[in-house]
Amino acid sequence: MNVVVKLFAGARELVGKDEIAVEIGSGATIGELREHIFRQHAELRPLLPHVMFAIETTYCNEDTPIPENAVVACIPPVSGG
Amino acid sequence: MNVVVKLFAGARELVGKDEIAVEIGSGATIGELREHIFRQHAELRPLLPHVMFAIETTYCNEDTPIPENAVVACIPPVSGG
Amino acid sequence: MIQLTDQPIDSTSLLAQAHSPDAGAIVLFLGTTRRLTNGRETRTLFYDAYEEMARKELANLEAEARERWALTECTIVHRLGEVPLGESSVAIVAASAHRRAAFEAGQWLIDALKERVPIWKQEHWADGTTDWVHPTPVANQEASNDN
Amino acid sequence: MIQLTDQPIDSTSLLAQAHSPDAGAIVLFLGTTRRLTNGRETRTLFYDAYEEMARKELANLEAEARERWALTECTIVHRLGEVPLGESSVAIVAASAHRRAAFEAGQWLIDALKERVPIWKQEHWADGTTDWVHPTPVANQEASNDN
Repeated sequence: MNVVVKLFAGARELVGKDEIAVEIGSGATIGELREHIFRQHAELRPLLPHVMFAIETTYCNEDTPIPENAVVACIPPVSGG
Repeated sequence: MNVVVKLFAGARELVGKDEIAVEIGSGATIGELREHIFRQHAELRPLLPHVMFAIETTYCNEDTPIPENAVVACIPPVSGG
Repeated sequence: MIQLTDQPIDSTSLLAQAHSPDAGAIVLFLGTTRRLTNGRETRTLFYDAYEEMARKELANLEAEARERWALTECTIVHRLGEVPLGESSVAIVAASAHRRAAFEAGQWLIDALKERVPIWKQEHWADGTTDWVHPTPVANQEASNDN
Repeated sequence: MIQLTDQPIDSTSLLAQAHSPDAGAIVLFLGTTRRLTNGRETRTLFYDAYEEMARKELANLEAEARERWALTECTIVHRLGEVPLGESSVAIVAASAHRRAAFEAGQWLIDALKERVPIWKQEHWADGTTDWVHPTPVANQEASNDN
């Protein structure tokens, strides 16, 4: 399946785009998504170990499976306040 | 010597006056002043164990001697804020 | 800055004075007159002070706070006379480069003010009676309109 | 109440909403843009958010704070876009019958916001360079314009 991942802040700046599309096996987990991004986007490698992922605006774990057509977001360490 | 003691809040209300005059030996301490007030002003007895005294706007101890013509104040437990 | 006033406290202007490119964190504390104390209803509060000494003690608190924390602003204002329901009797502003110092100083200042500064509140209960509030170790402080 | 806004934060109206005969203590925290960070000069800050998720996380913080403390008011406002020197990026109001709850809730809310809410600041340094701020365990948080 094709997963579109929203990018913010430093991640968006490193890639130069608001989102990236990742082709990944149906039912793949967030951990597998992270590995795919690591391989396909060398520019994100310095930040990637520190990012969280959210599915449908909820933080999730490495072993959370990604539903078909889910809204996935890459959340670099936050710095609001 | 004659010591004038300023009264505030509940102490003033109990006595019905802004200040009281206490005749006390020259060089007497705050502790002796407290005893004199205890004997002469029965209406203050419920509050007196809890009050502090100040000389020239500075809190002082029981053994502080009272200078001649000092401004002495009786400070009931405070409740500002 | 410390102040005793018989006018309503203008927290907007106190905050304006605390805004600065050297501050990163501003904490404002307002103590306000509450209607209910353990189910008993307050009509209004009056505050009295030994003004000369209260000003000195407030200035001591400001000096001690500025010594303990790196504050870009430290303000204590206490209102005297009547302070109606919902209005502020005291305002404290502590500003610093970082929030930890601003919060710590703000809390310490209101705690120390309530221990040391010769100011007293008089409860005017809805039932028409009045009480000067003199917290003692045995008395439950929550039995007075304490915030 | 929670809000994301691209306008200056009006702390006066936030405080007005918190005044109530049921409150006894109101704590306002303002996080403001500071000029100097470890000797390095900031020209201005920009804030970006994953807005939909940030609103949800802020609402979660309000709900959790109201569950943990008896608050008569709980407000979190975060400004997005440019926040010039000395202006506020975030305002938190916690009001309660007693001051301990108001201070604790206020501190907890800003700490939790800085851990969880998907908002990011971009440093615009006086030397013309820019940095997105992404605090990591190794990085010194004080190296960013953190309050």
